[in-house]
Amino acid sequence: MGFDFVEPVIFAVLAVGVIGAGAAVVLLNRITASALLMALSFLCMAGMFVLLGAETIAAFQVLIYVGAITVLIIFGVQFTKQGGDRSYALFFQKQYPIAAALVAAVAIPVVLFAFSFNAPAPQPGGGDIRPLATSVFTDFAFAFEVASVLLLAAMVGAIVLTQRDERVEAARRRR
Amino acid sequence: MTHLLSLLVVIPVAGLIPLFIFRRDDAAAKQVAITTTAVELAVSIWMLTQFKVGEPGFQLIERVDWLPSLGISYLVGVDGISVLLVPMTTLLTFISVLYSSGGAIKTRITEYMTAFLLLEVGMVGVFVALDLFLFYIFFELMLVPMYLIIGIWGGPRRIYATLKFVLFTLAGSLVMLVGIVAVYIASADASGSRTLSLPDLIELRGRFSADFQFWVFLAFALAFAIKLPMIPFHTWLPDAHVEAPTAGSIVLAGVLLKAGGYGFLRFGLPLFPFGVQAWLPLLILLSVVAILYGAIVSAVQKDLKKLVAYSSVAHMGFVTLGIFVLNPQGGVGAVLQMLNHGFVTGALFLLVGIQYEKTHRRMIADLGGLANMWPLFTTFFGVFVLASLGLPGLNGFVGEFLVLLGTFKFPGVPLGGLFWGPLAAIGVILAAVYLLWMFQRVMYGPVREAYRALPDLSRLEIACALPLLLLTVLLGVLPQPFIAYIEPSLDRVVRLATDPAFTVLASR
Amino acid sequence: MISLVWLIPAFPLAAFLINGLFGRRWLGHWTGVIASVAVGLSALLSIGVFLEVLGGKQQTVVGLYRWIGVGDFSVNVAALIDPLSAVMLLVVTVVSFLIFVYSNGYMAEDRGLWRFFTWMSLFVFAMLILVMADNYLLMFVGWEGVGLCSYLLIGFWFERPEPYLAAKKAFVMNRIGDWGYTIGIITIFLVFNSMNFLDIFNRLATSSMAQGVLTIICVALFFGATGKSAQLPLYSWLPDAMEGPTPVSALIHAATMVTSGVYLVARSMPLFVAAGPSLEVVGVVGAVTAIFAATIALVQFDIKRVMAYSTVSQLGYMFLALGVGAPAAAIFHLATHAFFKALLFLGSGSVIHGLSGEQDMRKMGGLRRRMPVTFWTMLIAGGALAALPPLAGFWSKDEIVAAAFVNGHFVLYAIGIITAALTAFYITRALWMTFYGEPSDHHLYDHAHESPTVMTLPLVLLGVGTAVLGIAIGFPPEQGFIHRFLDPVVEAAGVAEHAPELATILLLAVVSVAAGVVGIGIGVLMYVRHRPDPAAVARAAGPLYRLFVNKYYIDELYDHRIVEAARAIAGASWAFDIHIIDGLANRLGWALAMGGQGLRRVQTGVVGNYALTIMAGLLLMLVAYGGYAAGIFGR
Amino acid sequence: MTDVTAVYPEIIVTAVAMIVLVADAILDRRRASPALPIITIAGLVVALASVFNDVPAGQYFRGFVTVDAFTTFFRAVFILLAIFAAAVSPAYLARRTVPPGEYYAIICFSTVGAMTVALSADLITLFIGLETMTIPIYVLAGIQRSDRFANEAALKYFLLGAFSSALLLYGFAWLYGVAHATDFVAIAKVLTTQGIASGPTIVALALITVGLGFKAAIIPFHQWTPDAYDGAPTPATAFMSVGPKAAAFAAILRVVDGALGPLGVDWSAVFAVLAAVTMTGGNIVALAQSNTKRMLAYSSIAHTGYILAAVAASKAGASASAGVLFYVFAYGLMNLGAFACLLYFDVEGTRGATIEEFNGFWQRQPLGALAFAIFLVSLTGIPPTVGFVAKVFVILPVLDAGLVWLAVVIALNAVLAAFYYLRVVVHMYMYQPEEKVPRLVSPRTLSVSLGLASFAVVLFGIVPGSLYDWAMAAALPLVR
Amino acid sequence: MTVPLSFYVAVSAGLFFIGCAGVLTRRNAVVILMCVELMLNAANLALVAFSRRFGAVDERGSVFVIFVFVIAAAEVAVGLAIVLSAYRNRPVIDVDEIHQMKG
Repeated sequence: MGFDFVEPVIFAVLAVGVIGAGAAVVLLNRITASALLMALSFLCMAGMFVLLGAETIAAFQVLIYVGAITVLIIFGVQFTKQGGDRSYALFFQKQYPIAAALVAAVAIPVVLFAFSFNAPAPQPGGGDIRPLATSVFTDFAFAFEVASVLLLAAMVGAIVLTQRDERVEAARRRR
Repeated sequence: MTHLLSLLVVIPVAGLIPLFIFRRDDAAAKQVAITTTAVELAVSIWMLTQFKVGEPGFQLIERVDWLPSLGISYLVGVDGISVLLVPMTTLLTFISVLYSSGGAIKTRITEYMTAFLLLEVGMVGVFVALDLFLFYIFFELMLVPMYLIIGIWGGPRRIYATLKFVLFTLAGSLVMLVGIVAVYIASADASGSRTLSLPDLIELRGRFSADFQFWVFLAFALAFAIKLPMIPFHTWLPDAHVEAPTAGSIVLAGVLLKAGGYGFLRFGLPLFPFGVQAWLPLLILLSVVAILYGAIVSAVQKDLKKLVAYSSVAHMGFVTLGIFVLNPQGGVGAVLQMLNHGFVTGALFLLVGIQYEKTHRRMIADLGGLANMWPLFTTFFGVFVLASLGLPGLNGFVGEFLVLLGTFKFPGVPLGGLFWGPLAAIGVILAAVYLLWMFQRVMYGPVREAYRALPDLSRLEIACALPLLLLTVLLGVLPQPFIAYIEPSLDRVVRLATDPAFTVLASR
Repeated sequence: MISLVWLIPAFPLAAFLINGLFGRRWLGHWTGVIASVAVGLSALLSIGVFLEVLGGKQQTVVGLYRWIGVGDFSVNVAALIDPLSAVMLLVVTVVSFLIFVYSNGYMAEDRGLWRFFTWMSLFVFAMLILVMADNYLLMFVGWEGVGLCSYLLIGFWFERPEPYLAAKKAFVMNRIGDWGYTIGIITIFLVFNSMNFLDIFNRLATSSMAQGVLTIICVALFFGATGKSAQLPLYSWLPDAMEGPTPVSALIHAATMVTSGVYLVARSMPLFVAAGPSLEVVGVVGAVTAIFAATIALVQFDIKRVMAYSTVSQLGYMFLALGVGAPAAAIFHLATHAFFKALLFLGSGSVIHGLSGEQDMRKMGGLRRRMPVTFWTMLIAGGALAALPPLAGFWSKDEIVAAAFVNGHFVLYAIGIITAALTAFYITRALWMTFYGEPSDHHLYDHAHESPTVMTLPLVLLGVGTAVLGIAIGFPPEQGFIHRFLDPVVEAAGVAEHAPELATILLLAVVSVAAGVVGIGIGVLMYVRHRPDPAAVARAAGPLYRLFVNKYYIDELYDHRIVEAARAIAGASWAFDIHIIDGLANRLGWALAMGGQGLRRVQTGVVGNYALTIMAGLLLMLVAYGGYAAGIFGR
Repeated sequence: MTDVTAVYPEIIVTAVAMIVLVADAILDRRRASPALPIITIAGLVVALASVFNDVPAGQYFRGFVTVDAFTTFFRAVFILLAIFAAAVSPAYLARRTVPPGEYYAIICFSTVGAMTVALSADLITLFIGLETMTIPIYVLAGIQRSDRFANEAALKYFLLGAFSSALLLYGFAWLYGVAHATDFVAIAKVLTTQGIASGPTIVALALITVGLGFKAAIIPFHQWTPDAYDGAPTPATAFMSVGPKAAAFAAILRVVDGALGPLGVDWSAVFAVLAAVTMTGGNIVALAQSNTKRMLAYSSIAHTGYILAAVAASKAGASASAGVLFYVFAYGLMNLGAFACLLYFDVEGTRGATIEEFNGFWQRQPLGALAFAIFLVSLTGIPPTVGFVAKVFVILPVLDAGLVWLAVVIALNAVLAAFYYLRVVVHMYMYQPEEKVPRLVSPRTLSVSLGLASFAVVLFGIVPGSLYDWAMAAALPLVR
Repeated sequence: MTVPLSFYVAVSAGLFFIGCAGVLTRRNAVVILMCVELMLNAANLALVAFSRRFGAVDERGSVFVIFVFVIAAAEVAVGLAIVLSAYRNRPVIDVDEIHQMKG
């Protein structure tokens, strides 16, 4: 099939996007911006999934992360904003030198180890929806059910934590 | 197949039920406790009669599978060494309860009696258990009730004292627990079946390698040395005794300390001959040091109870010395010394407690001239003091002399009996010094006005002290029947401990 | 009769129990009667036993039961009746009986009467056990028993500090001696594998023993004897013991208990003989003690202390006798001394009683008119002490010094003679200051009165004994009855008894009598003629006098220096106990608590820090696993 | 259809949660508060019964669900703990206006998650189970909304929990990358041939250790524990302190013992050190605590150390895992009980009583004091209590595996622990109550359940045989 | 040519540790939450990469990712709820201001 520069180039671009956006999330100090950059990173990630031939996953990625989670988080940001955004960028944090050193110390060997994964010859990609579905609904049927229980529990939890408590509210108003 | 020993273990537990029923009624609680301990005493004496004197092995054995999958069983039995300690325990418990019911204890009677009954279970159990696991459980079972007795009904610094007591004891016994498990593992045979029953372990102790014994014996020795206590693990004793209520001191000195010496004889010597040989020099040294050091320190005590406590250290020094010279005389002497110390020191604590109840003073300097007002008290106290300083004709002498004899015969490491014997004998002089000093300071001299009105011993108090007095004289004048109980089993233990097979093992 | 020998101690024991249990409440003065009767009965019995032994029953063992037996070690409660013990039985019971009778009068007013007779009975019991025992261990029971009773009786008046301090001193010093005794008998067991006298002596006769260990044994035993019999270095308790009632001093600290050391050595004579050098030790110690105590007695003013030191000195004579290998002489002197010294004590007791408690001789004088019986009896006893023929003391003491001379111990002989002179001097001085001259304290003098019959009668009896005993059993010298009677014992010991010819005996007798006379002479000169005047002599003697008065500063040494040192050591070790041993334990707890407080700081409550810790943990894990994989930590 | 029967317990517990939620919705508060706990407990009892209906042991859902003695044991433990937790809660919830329906439902959800961990046969199911167990617990910690301590507890627990599960997930990812498989058996097979000698394996192992170590509160991944336990409402703490820990050890046994078994040589050495550090650290800091609730929190860290010691002794074979199981059971019983004893106090907020406030407790609440004393003695490890037996069954494999030093460390730590546990007893029994001590409440359900629990503690201390045999049977499937 | 597996893994590792750094250093609870999401994504990338780049396509990794989506969603929901309820009682969002409990 001859030389094919397309994939490496796309990969490079996406990689830059993922890493760069991720780094920006950590480094920037405006929370809203961080949230949006996080979404960007998620998008690039979806691209990578496509590149890996996992279109279904990519789709889910866009739906759930970019759709649901980012929105949730932005809501969260809005709700908690009126305390004044006193969050600072990385270099104003107290323990950043130690943290940076530690992370570096762990990251460098791990990244190096990462390169020791060697893959055999690439496989023809092809749709992954069918095997995925069969697998989820046969092998992992039970896990799937449990996952649904988890979602239910999360829902209940979110409700119970956020629903307004009449008496407490009343007390606050009286003050 | 009799169930006497189980009966002995169960009776106090059974006593708890009526105690619980009458928990609102102090008088009834006292009655229940006294009756229970009395029955226990009677049964233990009956047990004494059922025992066949002259047979070295264990008797009245009972065995019930307990943890069958682990080869651990409820196994109880007595031999000549333990058969006398059990009645001693029951007697002292009975006396303690009897005395406590006389108004020495004013608050929370029911809890108090409950604690004592539980304590009795533990104490009796320790002396009859033949399975190491069972033994350990009883060994620890003694701990909690005594912890409560000191902590709740004790003196001003009771909290410090009781925590110290518990922590010291636990430190030792938990290390011993590791040792027990190690023995359990080492007892595995080809088929992997393991056991903790003492008789079986004695059979298969050949599987214990030399350095295994070296370490495991150390683990056991630590627990027993703290319990005894041996120097330098003795410092919990004075505090515990000073703060404990009278009855607590009686049982603590009379029985709990014995568990240590008994443990050495029952498990240390038969199971780890090489370990014993290896640690012998240190143990002998510590024993002699305890004898002298304990006496010297007693000589400068200002507190009556503390003085008696430190004297216990010295006396228990004789016990360990007798055990570790590894010959019949020493061993029999040690066991007798345990009995004697039980009766005499128990009685001393009883009398000191009575004295304190009357005068509310325990500092020797505050006392004096009691002999004039309390001829009876003086007589009792005098006899026990004399027994404690080893006057021939009273029981203290027999034990100490046999121990000394054994020590002189002690062949070996590092310096031999002719060095240690005379050294230990000095302890007898010192005992005379501090005990007579104490006696005269407390009893002699002019009568203090403050104490003039105080009454002499009451009937109850006499009833408590008299049995001990009689035993003190009996054991001094006619010790042979008791020795007849002890000797065969003790010979066996000594022979197990000096088994030549293990010098071979040592060389390997 | 011998089969009934156990009745002899049984009576006093019974008296002890009866008086002890019922004395305080019900018996009152009857306690004295009971005790006296009991001892009287045992006295009769022991006379019977004595006669039977005389009739040829040389050695009888009367067993009672097995006392202690473990393995090869076995000791019975059994009595060995042979001439030696027979004599002792006789002396003990008879003298005790007389003193008991005397005490009925002397102690009559004391509210502790019942206690007195209880303990006295117990004492007699213990003393009899000591004498009758057929083995060292049972002997030890009596040995300690008498010690105990002496403790109780010295401290009889325990409201005052002096008596009970003296009592404790006595007991502790005895205990120190007993240390030697214990070591001795245990070593005996190691060597002979028995503690029974007869077994030991048989083995000694049959098999040869190592000299060294025997010497150790004997020295140890003798150390025990010095404690009991108040010899150097353990003598100093005896003078203090005079704090006890006088009958006690007479019975325990003159006649019986203090002689048990002598009895021990006499009993063990075979051992001592077999172990050569030890006898020398005994002799030398005895001699030195004799002269040492005599010199102190020269300058005492308390009448009882004079007697006390004289007792120490006389006991020294007995050991001297044993040391030069004349056990018979020793026992002989023991017997006579029991009589005349008891008499002296009772006499001085009677004086004190008459002077309602005064003991200082400087306050006495001229009492011979007031209390004639006492005077005459004490005069006899004094003569005996000064060894004037034909009184008892003469025969026995003469034999001792003679034996020393004959067996070639000339130094000891010299000491003996000098001591004899000193003895004569101080007894003369004492008697004179008490009975002659002008009453120095008229108030006392006017109230002085002779004691009641119950007290004087024993005096008279003892006086008779003192007068005749010596000539009765000690004549002719070296072949007297007592010798023939004790011969078996002596031979068993294998002592070399070469009887000197008559000439030497007479010569020696003359010398020793001369010494006595000289002593008396000087005494009379100084205290009757006042030239030289005692005070002047004292001044002239200067330091020597002070040395005597302060008893060679030995009490100083014992009661202060050594005691203080001991206190210091004990205090130090207690401090060590609290601060080092206990301190370590407590510090450990403290350290742990501090460690807990320190570690709490790590728990900052800030999420970021917690996450940081987790990350650090991750790094650690990587290092650890990597290390293991690379085999850095070994596998 | 057998697949479904195999997971009846999980289904029933889920159903219970649903029913409780519905009942809470339809009943009004006054009738709900007594009804809900009864419904919950009844349902859970049914579930417990269904655990023992004999499903043939083996693989279900095409081998992605394992039902064996191990599963059964843990299912039973989890359900028992849930029942216990539900029984001690009602009075507190009523007092503090905590929404009861959600509370019980969440406990049930979390239990389902825990059970899923126990029956999982592969990484995916296990991870789902872990999260299903944990996420409800975050809610539980913060469920007393109006209380700042509860908020803080929930926030800290959540943030760190999420962080650590991310680490764990990444570890799983790499393990998947190394072994090309997610089910434990296959992973084990691969690792047997491969060994640890590759970088990625090390990374995976480290990340998994951290992730699971966090859930089990192993030092140095423990720091969330005291704050979360301290701030959470006390009944929630009681459940938090045992349920998740038990599940964490179930996971550790499944993953580390099972999948990573071939690497035992490497991790057991590290785990031994971690165990020693954990028990010692927990005890030493507990010494310095004055608030009983926080003290118990630290002590629970120490107990993690003891359990971990048994894990580290895996060389000893089945007896090691059996020791873990037995200790987990004993720990759950006594620790939940101990925390529940704090419920007698009506102190401000969610904090526990200070040690002084326990003065004279024996007078004011005799049976409560007795129960607490029994739990404390058992936690100390003094016979005749289940705590003592559990320690023995930990020391046994530890010595069997030749880790003598670790056994000694365990023993000495027990002494350390004795100090602060018995200090509480001292205050309960040996001091007179002070003037101003917090008000006491004595709800019946609490007393009854504590009575039963303390009785069980003593009973299993005297006759542990059958329980241990069960634990042994449950441990056998793990050893291959 | 196709991009080798190791590159994907390396990228995921990079993203993962960036997330870690964020968690360790940021103070805003919500931002920390974001960083955690980044870490989860990193894990996803690794999983997918492995699942697609093994010899034969192995969908388990992808399945895992699906479940991670679920978990992430639940986590975010609960997390934000917790943040909000805390914020309602005490309007502070910086986690290092929140340390009433310590020691």
